[in-house]
Amino acid sequence: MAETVTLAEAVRELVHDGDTVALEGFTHLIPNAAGHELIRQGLRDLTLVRMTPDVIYDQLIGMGAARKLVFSWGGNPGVGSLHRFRDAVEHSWPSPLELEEHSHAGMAAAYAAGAANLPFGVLRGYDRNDLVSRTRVAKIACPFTGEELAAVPALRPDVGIIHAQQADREGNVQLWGITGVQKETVFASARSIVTVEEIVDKLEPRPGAVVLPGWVIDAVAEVPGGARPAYAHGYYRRDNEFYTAWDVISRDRDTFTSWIQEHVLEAVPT
Amino acid sequence: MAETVTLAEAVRELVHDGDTVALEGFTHLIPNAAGHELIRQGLRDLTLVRMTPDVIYDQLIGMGAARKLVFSWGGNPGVGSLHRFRDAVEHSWPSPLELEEHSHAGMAAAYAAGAANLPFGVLRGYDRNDLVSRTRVAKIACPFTGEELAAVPALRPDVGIIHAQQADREGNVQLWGITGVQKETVFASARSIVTVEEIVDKLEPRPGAVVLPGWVIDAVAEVPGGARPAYAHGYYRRDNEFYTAWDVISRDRDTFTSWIQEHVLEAVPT
Amino acid sequence: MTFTADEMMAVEASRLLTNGNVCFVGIGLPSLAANLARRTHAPKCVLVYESGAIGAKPTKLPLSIGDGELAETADAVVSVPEMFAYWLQAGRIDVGFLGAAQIDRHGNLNSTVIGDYATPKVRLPGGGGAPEIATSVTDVYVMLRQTPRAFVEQLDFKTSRGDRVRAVVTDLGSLESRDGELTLVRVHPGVSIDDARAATGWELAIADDVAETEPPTRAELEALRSLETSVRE
Amino acid sequence: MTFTADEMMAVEASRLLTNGNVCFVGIGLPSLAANLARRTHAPKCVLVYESGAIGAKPTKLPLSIGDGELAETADAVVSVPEMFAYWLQAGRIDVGFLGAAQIDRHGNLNSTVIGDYATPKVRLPGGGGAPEIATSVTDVYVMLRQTPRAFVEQLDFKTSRGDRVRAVVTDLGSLESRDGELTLVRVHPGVSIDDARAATGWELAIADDVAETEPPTRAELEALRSLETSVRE
Repeated sequence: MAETVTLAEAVRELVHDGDTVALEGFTHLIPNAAGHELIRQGLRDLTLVRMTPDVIYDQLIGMGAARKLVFSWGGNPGVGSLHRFRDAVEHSWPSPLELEEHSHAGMAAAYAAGAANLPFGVLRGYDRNDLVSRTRVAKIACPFTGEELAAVPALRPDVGIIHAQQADREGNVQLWGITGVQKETVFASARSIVTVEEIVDKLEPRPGAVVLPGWVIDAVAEVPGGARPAYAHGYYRRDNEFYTAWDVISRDRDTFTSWIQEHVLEAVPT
Repeated sequence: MAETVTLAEAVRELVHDGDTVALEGFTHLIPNAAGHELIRQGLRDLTLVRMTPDVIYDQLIGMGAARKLVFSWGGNPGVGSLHRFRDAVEHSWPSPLELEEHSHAGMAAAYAAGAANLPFGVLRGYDRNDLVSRTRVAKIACPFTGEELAAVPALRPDVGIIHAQQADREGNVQLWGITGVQKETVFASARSIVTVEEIVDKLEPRPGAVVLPGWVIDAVAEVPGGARPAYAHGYYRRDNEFYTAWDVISRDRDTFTSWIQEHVLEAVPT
Repeated sequence: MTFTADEMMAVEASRLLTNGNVCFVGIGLPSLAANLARRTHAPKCVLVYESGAIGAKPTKLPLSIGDGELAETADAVVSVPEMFAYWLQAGRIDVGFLGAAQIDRHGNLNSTVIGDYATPKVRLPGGGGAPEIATSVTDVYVMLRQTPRAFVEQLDFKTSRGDRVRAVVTDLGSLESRDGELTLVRVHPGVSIDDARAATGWELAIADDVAETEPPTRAELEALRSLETSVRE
Repeated sequence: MTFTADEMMAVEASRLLTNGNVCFVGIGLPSLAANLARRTHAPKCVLVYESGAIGAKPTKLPLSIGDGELAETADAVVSVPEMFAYWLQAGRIDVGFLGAAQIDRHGNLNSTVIGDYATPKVRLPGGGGAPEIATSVTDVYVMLRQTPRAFVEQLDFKTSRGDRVRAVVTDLGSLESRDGELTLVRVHPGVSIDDARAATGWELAIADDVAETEPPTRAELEALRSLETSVRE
């Protein structure tokens, strides 16, 4: 049953060094504030999981929080590369970063398998390309037709973290707009944290919404603006300028470190 | 791309003797009018597929339209048995009925596999019960953990038929309320027919709605009341009295036949 | 207040549910018991219907698992494939209430056929959700009327496994699973141990300390009757 | 009207789409071309974004595949797992537009690394949806600028297979797959066959009848420029 706590409390209680942590969001509703809290609490040796790691993962990687990245597309959407991610992979700065690389289809199937409590997912994919040797995939034959398909091991993070628009006072959560793989992230993970724009008296049903009852979530924290610089449908727009600015900030190790010092480490925790 | 036609035209064009046909609906939005049209057009040797065959399948079976039934629960919800179904299974009247019997979980996984264009689905199920010997299921080992699970062959009906509240003039369809396995039925089937309560100028987004773009559907037919005696959320209630009355009508072969004569065969086709 | 055996059965079954439970509810007696629990001692018990309604809070007793009011009052409505994969199979639901035509001493259930499968005496509706409910939830509770035709030495067909059946509530009393064998632990007021034994098709195991079921309270009975009336409106 | 090589590339790519197409759109050049097609000759072309937006009709050019306007204007928004399983894998999408850092003569693409995978010279973002787009749609169209560094004899990494690559549109011309080999079929105005040959890292196959690309019409150019302006608003 979801407890309503502060973000700092949620992270302190539910995330530990060495954990496998998924902060999901597909451009929309990216849990940026929660990522900053991971940095502030100095978490280390994390295996970070996300289909589309972007700026917040660049920051976590640049601060040396991650030992490994499980992903399918790592970039600054609409802008270009993630320079801290590149620096870690290309020059092991500040530390080496192990990669487990998927395709979107493979990683989505792995999340769905985790959410369904299956040990593996099946897809038509990883078909004679070089990813096959870089990811975790096995061939599996259909017991009825003999056709060969790809099997991927289920993703089962220790902690799933997402951002949503609203929760009610019982900890029921509602998100809408592009909802990506967020339901699967909560369901596949052993523990879960949801940050929300606001806690409301009653969740009004909305078209296209995903509702997560409080009893499938461990902690809910009210963090207005918790997705910034990403957007929260119905609350605020994407700060496209920040994404462009990040390209400059993140190119240089010192500029990056100063930025984190000022905007994350010295920022008032929520 | 969905063509807007009459129900009679849709059935004439898309359903043939010997086809595997799924008319889905989970209490809500059952395509009863479409089932009657199948009877009126005298279709034979059908393999009828539905998780929860109820009164309309009782009628099709009683009229000898079906060679085989693929199902997971066949009854008159809230009332009791389906007498025509029982008569076919117990006494081969009017003709023998082959059964392929699933559990709900197994059949849902089979539909989902069909919708995803996979030859099989995987579930934790069919665990040492007698259904295993009566359904199509195989053991499959997880290539990563060695754990044994159940594999079910994908359901791929020739024709999927569902009823929805609305379509727009482009053939885009919207249904809401309990939406069951209807999306999977359309997606798993080679051809599809959707009957709708009404054709509207614009589909207004609604909470909990499933939207099927016109380009995934073959035919849309406007059939107001097409789910009766089942209900259509937002349009009319379930005719519970009819379900109770059906228990009496269907007990006797002659009463049944007269009822069909009067209410289906001699009814004005839509 | 006087009460019938069926009322005692529904009330006693409802008492199995607690506020913390998430309960997968079949239609009929189980739905009656679960909705009664929500109106009496377990208002926070979460009801999940296999049609896709999660956290349904019906004001009337639904006649079928897909009644419209279930969707209207639910916290979330999901597709049937999602229900079985992401919710039931995933272990998010801890209690399942099942009915059946036959039960054996191990709690295995038959809701498929009476007689031989290929040439049945009675073709029943079939398993529906039961086979995987019986293996996916933590605790299975069974409700069925106790007769020698229902409580059988040998099932005609094993629709679902009994491993997780913790309790069976009948019109005569309550049985609990002890070392894998259903054991009579309570008889309803006015019922004797011998009555229960006579209504059982196998040599019924009897607990050392068979108690009498607490009769329905006035509040329980009133809530039950108001529920039963509501479905007919 | 004068135009740049990039504008010619976008316009020529947009011409590949027809009204009947359902097109899986990646961000960047492919999104530009697909949105241009919708504003010119193929207003009924259906755009599908991997973030879950089906039938998106953005009024501005989206900066990322998850822009809010995609959801607001879509016929339906689905989850990412559903998108890949029920829509892409199921074969409901017939055209895929891909970009890449490297391409070989068979249309195989690299968007993963330049150099060795373990010790790369340049770590690129990775495959994302491309590996399964390349094998699930009927026709793959590729857009990338033609240089010897991009058009290579040997890919550093094969991110996606080229079997279904039908056409490649570059800033110099168009290539089509003929017997599995990319073959130059058109050069853009002002570009020679030798220019294209020089920009290719392998011995480029040349069609017998290389034509000159139809220059952008005024309507195409105006629609393109209005789209490009819109993203910056």
